[in-house]
Order: sequence, then structure tokens, then C-alpha cells
Amino acid sequence: MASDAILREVSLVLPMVPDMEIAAGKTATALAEFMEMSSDKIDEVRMAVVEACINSFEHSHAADHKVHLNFAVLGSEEPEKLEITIRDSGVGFSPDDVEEPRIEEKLWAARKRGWGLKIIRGLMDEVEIHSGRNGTTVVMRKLR
Amino acid sequence: MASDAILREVSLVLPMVPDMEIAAGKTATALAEFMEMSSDKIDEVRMAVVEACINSFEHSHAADHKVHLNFAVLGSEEPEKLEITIRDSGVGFSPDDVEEPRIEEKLWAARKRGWGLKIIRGLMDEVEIHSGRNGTTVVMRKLR
Amino acid sequence: MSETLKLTVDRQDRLAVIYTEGYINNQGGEEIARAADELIGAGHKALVLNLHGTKLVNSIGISILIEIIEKMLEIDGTLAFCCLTPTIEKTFHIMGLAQYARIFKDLDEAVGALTD
Amino acid sequence: MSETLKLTVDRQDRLAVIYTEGYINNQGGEEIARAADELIGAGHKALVLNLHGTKLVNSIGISILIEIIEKMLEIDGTLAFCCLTPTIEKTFHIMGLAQYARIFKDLDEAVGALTD
Ligand SMILES: Nc1ncnc2c1ncn2[C@@H]1O[C@H](COP(=O)(O)OP(=O)(O)O)[C@@H](O)[C@H]1O
Ligand SMILES: Nc1ncnc2c1ncn2[C@@H]1O[C@H](COP(=O)(O)OP(=O)(O)O)[C@@H](O)[C@H]1O
Repeated sequence: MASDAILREVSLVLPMVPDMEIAAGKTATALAEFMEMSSDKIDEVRMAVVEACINSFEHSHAADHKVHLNFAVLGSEEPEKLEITIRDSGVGFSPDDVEEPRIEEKLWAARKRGWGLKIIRGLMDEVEIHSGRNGTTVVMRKLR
Repeated sequence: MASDAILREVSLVLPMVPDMEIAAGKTATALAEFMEMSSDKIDEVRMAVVEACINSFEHSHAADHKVHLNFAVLGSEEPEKLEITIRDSGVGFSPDDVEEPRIEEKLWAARKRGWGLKIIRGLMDEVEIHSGRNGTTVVMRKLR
Repeated sequence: MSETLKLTVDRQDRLAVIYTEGYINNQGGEEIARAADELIGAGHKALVLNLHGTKLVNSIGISILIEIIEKMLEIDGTLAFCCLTPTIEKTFHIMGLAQYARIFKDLDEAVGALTD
Repeated sequence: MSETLKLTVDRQDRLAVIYTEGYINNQGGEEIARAADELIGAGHKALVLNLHGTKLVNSIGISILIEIIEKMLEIDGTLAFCCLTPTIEKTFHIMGLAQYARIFKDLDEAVGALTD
């Protein structure tokens, strides 16, 4: 069965300022609740979205100072999947060049950060990152 | 002091389908929490936004089946006001021709509805309705 | 979908309490009206709607509750609400519902007043 | 703005408990690290971070907590967490924090294990 019809779609544009990731988390929560995801999964989606927004806020240097989000409930008849797209038109990066963080190396290291992408991948079922000179688009999906 | 600088601005586009008003309410809540509004006021804003969305869902017959929301935190330095704009490109209506609902008349009447605009006006500090052939725009404001 | 209202009914003697949990929208209002109808049919003359578990209502859902007020007026019964959020209480005042239904802080207060 | 973390500290003997309330972001993580520093300076060798009041963290906030682990390892002390939401616990496992800090269901369990 085709499971990729868009049952609902919401878009959100946020300014790149502190705490605005919370609004993204709330929108994700609203859609995930609509799909009747379990509260644990809803919470995982929320955290993943928050992380992706913070990455755009911090690293993209997008001239429009905005993050563009799209939330799509996918399914054939019943909602099956929540797909969230987080897009910035910033400087981009090479996801393959990002080193996988390891706690042993972060201990006593000067830079302890670098966990966002790992956490996003750990919390979501599917994650794709498209990045280049026109910016970064992260597509993440969670099955109901 | 000029109190109308936009400190933050968020936009949200919702499909006109049941329950999506909840997502609008959550975005309003996120912004109002950011402004440190009291929880009672936050709740009032949430309900007003929900009502305005439902009006667009139900009455606008907009061809794009979408409601466009804008949330702006206004203030000179500190956030002072939350301005929410709810726009549809539907059939429009004449706000002046809408009769003020009265409970005495609604009792034993066939149509008991017609409370949305009155509730919105009662819960928000300022409400403007612009409506015409290109659709309806409701602008509502709440002081912190 | 997820926004379905859960109702629990506690039938006492003359009095019955309907507990709501969730969003009172269109369908939610209709469900409450149905439950109230049944209780009125079964002879209960005092109804308390305990909205403790409801944090959000919309005007469509609430307008359906006006039907319950009508029926209560017809049988000379009483409709009361308790455990309202401040916004829901304010909304009831804006609508003028507060003139036709009694509003109590909590269930004890409501039951006390209605079983005097 | 609104998203400021509230901290409460309960100094016991060898043990101290830090209760958090709110979002652990950048500033939140720094505040916790400061509070932990003070407690370590005051001689506490076992710290429990009770995250009962925290439903959301971000990776920046959490990475700052790695500093506390370092300091605890240096003084041969113990850092423990309790009352984590399932997502926060999962995140700690994803990061491998669970190897260096103990995770308990609730405060009683944590205090019991650390004061043996
Ligand atoms: N939207 C983005 N735009 C540009 N660079 C990004 C973006 N998202 C991630 N990156 C790059 O990937 C790196 C790893 O990101 P992440 O795993 O989230 O950890 P952190 O943000 O703590 O560095 C970042 O340091 C940054 O160089
Ligand atoms: N966005 C809109 N587009 C078209 N008509 C509208 C819109 N909002 C309100 N109206 C008109 O105003 C009337 C009153 O609205 P309201 O007070 O919210 O009560 P209700 O929605 O229950 O009728 C509606 O019945 C409708 O005719």
C-alpha cells in the first residue's frame, strides 16, 4: 500500500533567536498528538526537532535569519508517519565530514559539544541531511 | 516610547481540517510563554486563536484550504504585546452585520451558535477584523 | 482524532456528575449533550459537569451545552459546572451562561449546594 | 526569557541533590555546572541531579554536564541522575553518558545506592 500520501501539512517559519525552537517542538507535538503517537514517541520527535532548529540557529548563518519547517502527516488512510523538514538557507556543511562524537573523547576535551546530529538520528526512525551552498535541509521521519 | 517594534515574528500555515486549531493554540502559547505572560492570559490567547482558526475553517471556503497565521511579539525593548494575525483568502463577511449573540435569544432558538467573535473580543485586548472579497484577516492583540 | 473527549458518569440519587477529560469541541459537546439527555431521561434533576480534565473548549462545543440548560429549565432542574479553568469560566461569563447554570469552584462545593 | 531553569540544592552529608525545574539549554547547563562546582568545592563527593521538573533538554545543555562528570572522576566521586523522562534517559544512552553517571528511577533509589 502506498503510504506516502500527505494527510495533513503544516508549515512554520521561525526567527533564529533563542528559545524559538520551543515553538517548533510544540507544533511537532500538536501533529504527533493528532496522529495519536505514544507520548514517548511524541517527546522524542519534539527533542529531535528542537535539536535541528538549534543547529540552524547556531551554524547556518542564514541571511534571512529564519528556519523554515514543514510538518507532514503521511499515510494511506490512517496516519502512519510524521515527516518533518527543517530548512535554512545558510552556509551548509558536509554531513559526512562531521565526526561521530564519542564520550571517551569528549571527556577532558576542550569541545564537549557535537551531539545534536547523533541524538537526532538516535531518536528518529529516518534522517536525511541535504546540505550545500544554498543551505541545509534536514528531513526526519517517525513512524506512528 | 514606541512600542511597536517587532521583537520576534513567527508564521504558521495550517490546513483547514479539524483539530489543526490546536497547533495554532500551541504556537500562540509558545510565544506568550516566551513573553512571560501570566498563565491565565496565555490561556485566553490560546482560546481566542483557536476560535479565529475555526471560523476560517468553517466559514471562509478558501480555495487553498489554508489558514495563514502570523505571531508577532511587539515592544520597545521588553516584549509588551502579542499580536496575532489570522488570515484566510475565503469569501469574507461583513463583521458589522453579524448580530451580537444574547443568551436569552439563543435559549430555545434553533441556532445556538454565533459566539466565536464575541468570545474573541472578550478575551483579547484589541481585535480588528478586515474582511472582503479577498478573504478575512483578524488581528488580535494582548498586552503582557 | 486524538482530540476525543472522555466522559465518565457518576449517578448518585437526584444528582449525577459528568466528568470530562479533553477538548470540548463539536463532537465533545454532542457527547456531553447525549450523556446529559440520558441522565435527565433516567430522572436526575441535578447535573454537575466537572470540567477538571478539560483545559480547552471551543464556542461550538459550548453552544451545544445550551441545549442542556434548556432541558434543565423545562424540568425545573439545575445544571452546574465545577473545576473550570479561569479562561473557561470567563468564557461562560462572556456568553452569559453563568446566569442559567451555576458555577462552583470544586465538586464538593457543587454537590453540597445541590443536595441541600 | 521565560525559559530559565530553576535550581534547588539540598546539601546532605557526603551527598547533595540538585533539583532542576525547566528547560536545560545552554544557560541551564551552565547554571547546573556552577551549582555542582560549588558543591564539589564544599566537599560533597556524591551528587544527584534530580531532573523531575525537567521535561526538555538540548544537546548543548547536556554537553555542559560532561564537565561535572570529569570533575567527579577527578575526585573519585559519583554523579547520578534520577527522575528522567524516557526521552532524556534515551538521550543519555545515545551519548554514552550512562557509562559515567548512574541513572536511577527515583530519588529514594539514588540516595539509597549512594549512601550505602
Ligand atoms: N544547519 C546547519 N548549518 C550549518 N552547519 C551545520 C548545521 N547543522 C549542523 N551543522 C554542522 O554540523 C556540526 C555537528 O552538529 P551537531 O551534531 O548538532 O553538534 P553541535 O551543534 O553541538 O556542533 C556542527 O558543529 C556544524 O558544523
Ligand atoms: N473567516 C471568516 N470567513 C467568513 N465568514 C466568517 C469568518 N469568521 C466569521 N464569519 C462569519 O461571522 C459569523 C459569526 O462568527 P462567530 O461569532 O465566530 O460564530 P459562529 O462561527 O458560531 O457562527 C459566522 O457565522 C460567519 O458568517
